[in-house]
Amino acid sequence: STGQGGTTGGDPTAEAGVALTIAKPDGAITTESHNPYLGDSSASKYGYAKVIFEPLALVNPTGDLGTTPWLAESVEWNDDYTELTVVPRSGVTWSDGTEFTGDDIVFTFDQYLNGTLTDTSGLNYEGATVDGDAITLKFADSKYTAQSRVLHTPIVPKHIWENIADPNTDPLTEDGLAVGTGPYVLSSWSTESVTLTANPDYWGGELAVPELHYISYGDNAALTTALVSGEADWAQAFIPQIEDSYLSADEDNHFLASPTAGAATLFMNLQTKPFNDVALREALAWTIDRQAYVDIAREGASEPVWNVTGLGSVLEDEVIPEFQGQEYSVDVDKARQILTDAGYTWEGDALVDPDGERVSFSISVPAGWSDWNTEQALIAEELNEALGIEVVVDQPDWGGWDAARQEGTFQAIIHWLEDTGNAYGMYTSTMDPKWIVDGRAQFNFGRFEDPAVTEALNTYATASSDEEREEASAVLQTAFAEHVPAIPLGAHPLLGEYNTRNYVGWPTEEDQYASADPTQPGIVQVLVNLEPAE
Amino acid sequence: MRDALLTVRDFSVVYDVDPPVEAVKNVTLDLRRGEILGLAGESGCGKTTLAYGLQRLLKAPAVITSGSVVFHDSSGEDIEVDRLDAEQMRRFRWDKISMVFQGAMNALNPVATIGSQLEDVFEVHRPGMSRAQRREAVAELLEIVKVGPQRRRSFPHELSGGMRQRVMIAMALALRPQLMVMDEPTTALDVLVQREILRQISQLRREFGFTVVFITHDLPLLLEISDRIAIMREGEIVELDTAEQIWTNPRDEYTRTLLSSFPRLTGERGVVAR
Amino acid sequence: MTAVQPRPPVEDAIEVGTTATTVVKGHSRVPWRFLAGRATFYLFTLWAAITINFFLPRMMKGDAVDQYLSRNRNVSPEAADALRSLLGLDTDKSLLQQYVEYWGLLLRGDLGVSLLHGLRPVTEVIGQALPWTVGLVGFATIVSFAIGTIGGAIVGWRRGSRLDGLIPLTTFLGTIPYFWLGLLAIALFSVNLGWFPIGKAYGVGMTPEWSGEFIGQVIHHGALPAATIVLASLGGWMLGMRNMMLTVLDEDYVTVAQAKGMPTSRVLWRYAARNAVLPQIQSFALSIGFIVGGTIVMEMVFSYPGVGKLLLDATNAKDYALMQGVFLVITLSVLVANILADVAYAFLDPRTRQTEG
Amino acid sequence: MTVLEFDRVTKIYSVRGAGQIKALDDVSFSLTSGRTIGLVGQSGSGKSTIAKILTQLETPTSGEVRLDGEPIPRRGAGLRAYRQKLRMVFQDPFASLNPYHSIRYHLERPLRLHGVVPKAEMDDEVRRLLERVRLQPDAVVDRRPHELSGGQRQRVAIARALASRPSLLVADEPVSMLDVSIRLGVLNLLADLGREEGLGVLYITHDLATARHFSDEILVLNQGRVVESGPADDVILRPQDPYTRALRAASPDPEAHFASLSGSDGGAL
Amino acid sequence: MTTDLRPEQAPEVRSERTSGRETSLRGRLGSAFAMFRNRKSITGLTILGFFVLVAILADVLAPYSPTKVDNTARFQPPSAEHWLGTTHLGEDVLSQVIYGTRGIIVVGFLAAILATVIAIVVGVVAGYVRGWRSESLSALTNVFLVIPGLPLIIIVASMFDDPPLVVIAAVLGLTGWAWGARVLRAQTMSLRNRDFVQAARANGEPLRRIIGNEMLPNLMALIAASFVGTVTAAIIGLTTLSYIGVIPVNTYNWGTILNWASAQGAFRQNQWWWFMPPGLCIAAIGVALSLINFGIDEYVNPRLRSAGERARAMKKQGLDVNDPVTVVRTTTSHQENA
Ligand SMILES: Nc1ncnc2c1ncn2[C@@H]1O[C@H](COP(=O)(O)OP(=O)(O)OP(=O)(O)O)[C@@H](O)[C@H]1O
Ligand SMILES: Nc1ncnc2c1ncn2[C@@H]1O[C@H](COP(=O)(O)OP(=O)(O)OP(=O)(O)O)[C@@H](O)[C@H]1O
Ligand SMILES: [Mg+2]
Ligand SMILES: [Mg+2]
Repeated sequence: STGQGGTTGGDPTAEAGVALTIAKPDGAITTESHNPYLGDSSASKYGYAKVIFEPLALVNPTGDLGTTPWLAESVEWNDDYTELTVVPRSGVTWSDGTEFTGDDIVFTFDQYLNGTLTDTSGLNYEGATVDGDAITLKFADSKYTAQSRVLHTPIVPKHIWENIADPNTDPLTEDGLAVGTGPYVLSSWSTESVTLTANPDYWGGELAVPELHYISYGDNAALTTALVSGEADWAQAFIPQIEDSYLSADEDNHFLASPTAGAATLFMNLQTKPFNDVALREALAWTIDRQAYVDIAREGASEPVWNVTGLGSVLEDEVIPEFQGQEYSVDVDKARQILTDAGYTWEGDALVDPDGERVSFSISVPAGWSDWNTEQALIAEELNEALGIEVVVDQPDWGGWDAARQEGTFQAIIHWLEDTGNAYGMYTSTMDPKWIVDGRAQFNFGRFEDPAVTEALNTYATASSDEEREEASAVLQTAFAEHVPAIPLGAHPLLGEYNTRNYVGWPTEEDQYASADPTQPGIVQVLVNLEPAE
Repeated sequence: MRDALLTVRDFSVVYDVDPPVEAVKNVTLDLRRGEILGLAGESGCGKTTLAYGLQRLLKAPAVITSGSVVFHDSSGEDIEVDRLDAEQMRRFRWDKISMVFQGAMNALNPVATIGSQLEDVFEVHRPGMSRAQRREAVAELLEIVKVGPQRRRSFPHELSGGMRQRVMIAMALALRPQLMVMDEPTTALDVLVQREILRQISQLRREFGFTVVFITHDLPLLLEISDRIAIMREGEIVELDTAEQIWTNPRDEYTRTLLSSFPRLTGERGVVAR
Repeated sequence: MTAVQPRPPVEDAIEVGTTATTVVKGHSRVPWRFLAGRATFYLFTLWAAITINFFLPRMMKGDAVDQYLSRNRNVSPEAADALRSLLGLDTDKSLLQQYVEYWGLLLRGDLGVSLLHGLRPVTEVIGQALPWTVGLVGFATIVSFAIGTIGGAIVGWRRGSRLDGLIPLTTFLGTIPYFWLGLLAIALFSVNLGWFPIGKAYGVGMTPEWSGEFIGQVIHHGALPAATIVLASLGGWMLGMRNMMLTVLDEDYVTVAQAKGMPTSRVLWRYAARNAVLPQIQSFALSIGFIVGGTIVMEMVFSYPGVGKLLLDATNAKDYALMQGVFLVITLSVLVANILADVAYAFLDPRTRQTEG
Repeated sequence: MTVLEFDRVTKIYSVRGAGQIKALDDVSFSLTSGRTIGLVGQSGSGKSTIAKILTQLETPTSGEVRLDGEPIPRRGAGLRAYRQKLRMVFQDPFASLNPYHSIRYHLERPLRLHGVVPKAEMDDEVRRLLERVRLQPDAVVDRRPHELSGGQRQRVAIARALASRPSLLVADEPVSMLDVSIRLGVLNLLADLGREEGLGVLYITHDLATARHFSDEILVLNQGRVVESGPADDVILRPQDPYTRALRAASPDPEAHFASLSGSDGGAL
Repeated sequence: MTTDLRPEQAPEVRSERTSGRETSLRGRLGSAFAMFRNRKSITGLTILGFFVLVAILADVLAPYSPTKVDNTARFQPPSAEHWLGTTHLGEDVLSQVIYGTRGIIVVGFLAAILATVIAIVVGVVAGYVRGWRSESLSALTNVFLVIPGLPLIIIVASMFDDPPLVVIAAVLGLTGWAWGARVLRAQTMSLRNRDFVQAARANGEPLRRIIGNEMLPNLMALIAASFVGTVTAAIIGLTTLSYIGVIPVNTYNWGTILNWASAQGAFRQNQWWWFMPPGLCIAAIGVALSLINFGIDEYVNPRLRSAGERARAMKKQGLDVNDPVTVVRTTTSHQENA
């Protein structure tokens, strides 16, 4: 047993009442700030903001993608998703003993209204109306594609926050400020770890885990070492060779990768050669081995995306019948045929485009993103081998990569998608011109533009009926399959490594009521669900 | 004449390198109590080696290959220097024989005050002395060599070459040894300062009655100050006689060459004539 | 500067000693002019370094908001403008204006806020990390210096003995990449043997306090990183000292000390080592200055809080204020170390007190 | 016939922390070809400073140096021509030869710089120079300084100074580092050159005996001032200035010593 | 006028050994590299030469392309096909190490050449000139001593889409010259007043010749030492930067191999074939460079060389260098000892 500060360490026997250590690989987090709204506060970096401040409802980013009301007893959207009606949960108290009421919800959202809180989630909140118990929050546009952004807004106590001058940045480090409704309350904060203890008056009932430790290691390797040795219990980490290095180290060690609607996607610059030719993009789609991405680059922690619509397994239901089962596969002959038909030839092994130029491009991923760096190598090898395309592996620093993707000076990059919890994310990220402002792209890096598609995207986002949305979706899916504006590789997974030495009740492959990622809002669901192990 | 202080018999030193250098070959020498013995010879002939060798100060690869050195202490005891072990040798040094080294700048520890370097000697060899007594002794020594006790706190570099040399002499005097070996104590100095220091040494010798071995290759100087002169060449003493005899009646060929190599200061122009 | 001193006629040439030209005596003990010169020199260096540190980061591609968005993917990219104003990056002041303002703030001790650390003041962010860096790396450097110097003195003194083998050994340890050493040390001592924790400055759930337990933890956690730093840097000190010893041992004053009948230990430490250590002091000062910046790898490998990782992260995140802050600390510490070295050297080597050039 | 005049030269050095040092104070003399001037004085009296001013390594604070009545050019071809006419042998033969270069290089450089002989004759000229200082060319020409003895080096330094066929030579303690027995050989060589080729020599030393024997005239320098000057024998045998007398008294003179001795044992000590 | 004074016996020109005197060019070259002519330097140069050869001949020597992916042979321990096993992508570690030598050698040497050239120019000039010019050059040196190299490298690297090795070398060189310049300045200042430099001036040599022909050769050993030191620093810098991921990891060098190995958990999984070879190669080249430096040190200061050897040689003869008392070994006692 390492036996530090009450961690469970590698104790062979299950022990109830021991603390749970949640770890991150972000280096020392040495500056104290419990502000849940600030992405780089220690509370957000560690993720402990999520166990102090609770949201109205929890949207499962995986599994059934369902919504579980949380601080609200019920949540209900109007048809066009511009209004949200919630009924605050009763019997909830803030951890300083004050009662939680609808006022707190209204106050929380009104902070966006009067500008004291920066609208980093792009909510465009317009005000609330209270009708008895029910509170209706109004938004300027449809929130269909941003439901979780609304629902996951941390609710803060009015009686404290009304005295906070700048809710954007206030660190809440003074006594009695870090007050929430959540299952745990802050106990001690140091540069090396943060300790939270169970909230005895938690509305969700008694908690099995009496104490949480949050800790951050220097890098992934150090975190893995800590997980393997039992110094840390729960983490969201990409562990290479996870089977050998983590799972087989202890039979209580578990790993869960939950696919989400987002996906790691190969974006191609559609504006310039060689990717201004759809035939080449299609050929790539028939050549790149998504399974290899999942197996090798992601060590199995993902799910391949094969469908021609680009939609992954969690969005299977959204695929229109026409495309159900229409899947890409690694079919080099087909790819070569597509190229031949489009006028490509081969000079020896090298692919030559109809203009007589050798086909080559560079694929760019920031240095140090090792899974995608690996995928770069894989793609380069596959395309060279199968099609005779020379792929230059480019690993700039983040700034260079960022500039290239925004300014459209790249040829190909691997990038994530905006996750909206539905098909919209995929298509807006790859085909929506709205992301390009002043020539700089926040998404749609390849700069796809097709008025019909743009309209369908708008329709999807603002539709007031499912039929309307499905129609739009069909347009989008068809356009995607036809134009191949991007090639999704594998679903973006939410990872979680945990052990069942002391506690059981974790999300599993079969029961993904939440992801196993401790940095997600769903952590409270998991904590509530945990029980002492036998 | 006077009784013997040091008897050197068949003394040889070899630098055990490849090939071995026989720096001192079979030197036999009697040093009388109270005399000044001048040791001259061209550079590299083994003067320093002989002087260091007498009190076994040479470090490896030097090896004494033959001979004996016997020190006749004033207490009447005869000390066979080549039989002493390291600890006995350590006690013997400076107490009985002290040295004034060639370059005074390099012979003094540059980072310690001259006072502390002088006190060092008492601390080690006269452990019974109190701190105050040591201070006093140091002050007295500095007074004797005319550096002045107020210079106790000076560092070597703060003193002129002549003063440094005097500090070395003070150090050599500290324990009132019976023999002082002076290895080219004045060559780096100005003629005037050189003269002044020689005058002081002569005065001190009169006071304390120690014996001096004076090494230099400046033959004119040696002729003036020594009782007896030994001329060395290639590790051997080729001639050993009184200064006057050497001057008037050099027997060795090499001695004659040396004597004919300096021009006259006075008289007719030309090389010195005897 | 004093005027040419008329030289009084010298009566007795002998009294004058070797210096026939009398140096004007009694000039002030404190060389003000020299000190002023040094001060100007250091101030210039400080100014230049700070200026470079201001402009360099601003030449990087990309900006802090894009970085922020990539770190916080739950933040909507549509909110970029809002963020820009939140982080104070929406100003359209010219670089020169910003530079002037930066100096104004700097002189008031205001280093700005760190974007990367929840908009907390940079002084606070650095203040949290600096003690650990200085504590651990400073301690390790001192230990390494002490062991290396003492060891080098002994190796130099006992040249030709079996101890000579220490030199190639420590050199080898110094040339293998530090992270390699660190990772292997963790694999062996923390994972396999379990003697030391895998990293961090102290245990989980501890809060810093002056208690035996806490201090014990800090020592326990610091032992492995400190030991690896010492191992990796020992070679340089040892070699330097040994080489100086070999030079010094041939000096006359060492022979004189032996002729004076000094015991061996006294000759070794008071005469030989005392002189040989002088050049080490200069290098030591410089290495003290580099402590602050030079430990990124250690901090990563051992998950140790410190300034190095802070700088790396700040650079990656384009957190200008924090970068400048860390730069400033590094610059200041190098300069202070240099000044201290000047002083220490002057203190330890009386010769330099006079003939500084 | 070349005449070098040193006219009322004063040189002040500024030393950090030590104020100013007057190394030369109103010094005048003139050096003519074919004659040797001995410059004596103890350490630090300013002898080398005179040499450095003559060779334009230092500029005088006040006063002037004239060659045949003309002031010495500060730069350019004029200075080069001057440097060809007046050469210097440095005080320390161990330091004044570049350890990295061969003897040949050391001798060829002035030959080339001053275009003394055509390229084809370079080799012969180098040999001639070495022979002149009585070194065997074959034995030394391709060696480097550290492979020579002090005496040999001293001669190379002299050969180098003679290479450009100067009419004046400043020899700064050319024998101070040498053994008594080698000293004389070097000095004799200089004397020969003066006699045979009309070389004017400024012989700097603090050894009164050799100064007397090798110079026509002697200048005694004390603390940057000329305290006495005149024909060699006059200055040495009948010194007027107390400082010169002190110097003389301090120089060992075995002849006088033994002459005054009546055979008793009392040494000077 | 002067009396001819001839000693009775003219001092003879000592006959010194004239062992195979070198003739100009070869001899010059030989003497220019004299500092490398000892056992340590030669060993170091041999090891270094080996790596240089490997770098040059990488194409010939490497059995595979360093990026040749083989999904069927991942994490293979050493075998006949893959002498040093394979990576997580089935790449051949040996080939990576061989190709990785290139980056190391190119960056190490380019950076060192650049740093040394700047150090020479700034250091020697600062040492030779006086007054404000010298002071400002040394202030410049100090500023560069103070600037942290790492951010500079990141910043400069970020200005290029795909920073080539040359750029990385340039930045490492730019941040690494200050130390050498400092040392050279001090040494030049002491050389400046040496007689042979003065003699060259009195000779009428032009300034560039004085610096180039008189001073530089004497600074050679120092320059070589500083060069070797910079190579070491650049190599360690490059591998460290690659390891922490600041430098793109697609240009293979030993640091990137280690980066991959560490990122893929090779250290935890004891996949020694992956992380040992690059680590040992770095250590080997580091040791080679320090051996060369030892050699140069010993050339500059022969005491360093002889001290240990002499002492050991003496030990064999029963002598101890530190014995404060001269050993007496008369024939009889010697026999007793033996
Ligand atoms: N450590 C050593 N190893 C080998 N040979 C040595 C060593 N020390 C001195 N020698 C040799 O021993 C001989 C005598 O040297 P020593 O120093 O005694 O001469 P010296 O007469 O004092 O000369 P000087 O007048 O130059 O001081 C010389 O030939 C010298 O080269
Ligand atoms: N560059 C310099 N800067 C400052 N002072 C100097 C400089 N050169 C010489 N001096 C001083 O000028 C005075 C005369 O020096 P100089 O070298 O001319 O003496 P010298 O007679 O040649 O002595 P020595 O016999 O020791 O060679 C000395 O006090 C010396 O310290
Ligand atoms: Mg000697
Ligand atoms: Mg002089």
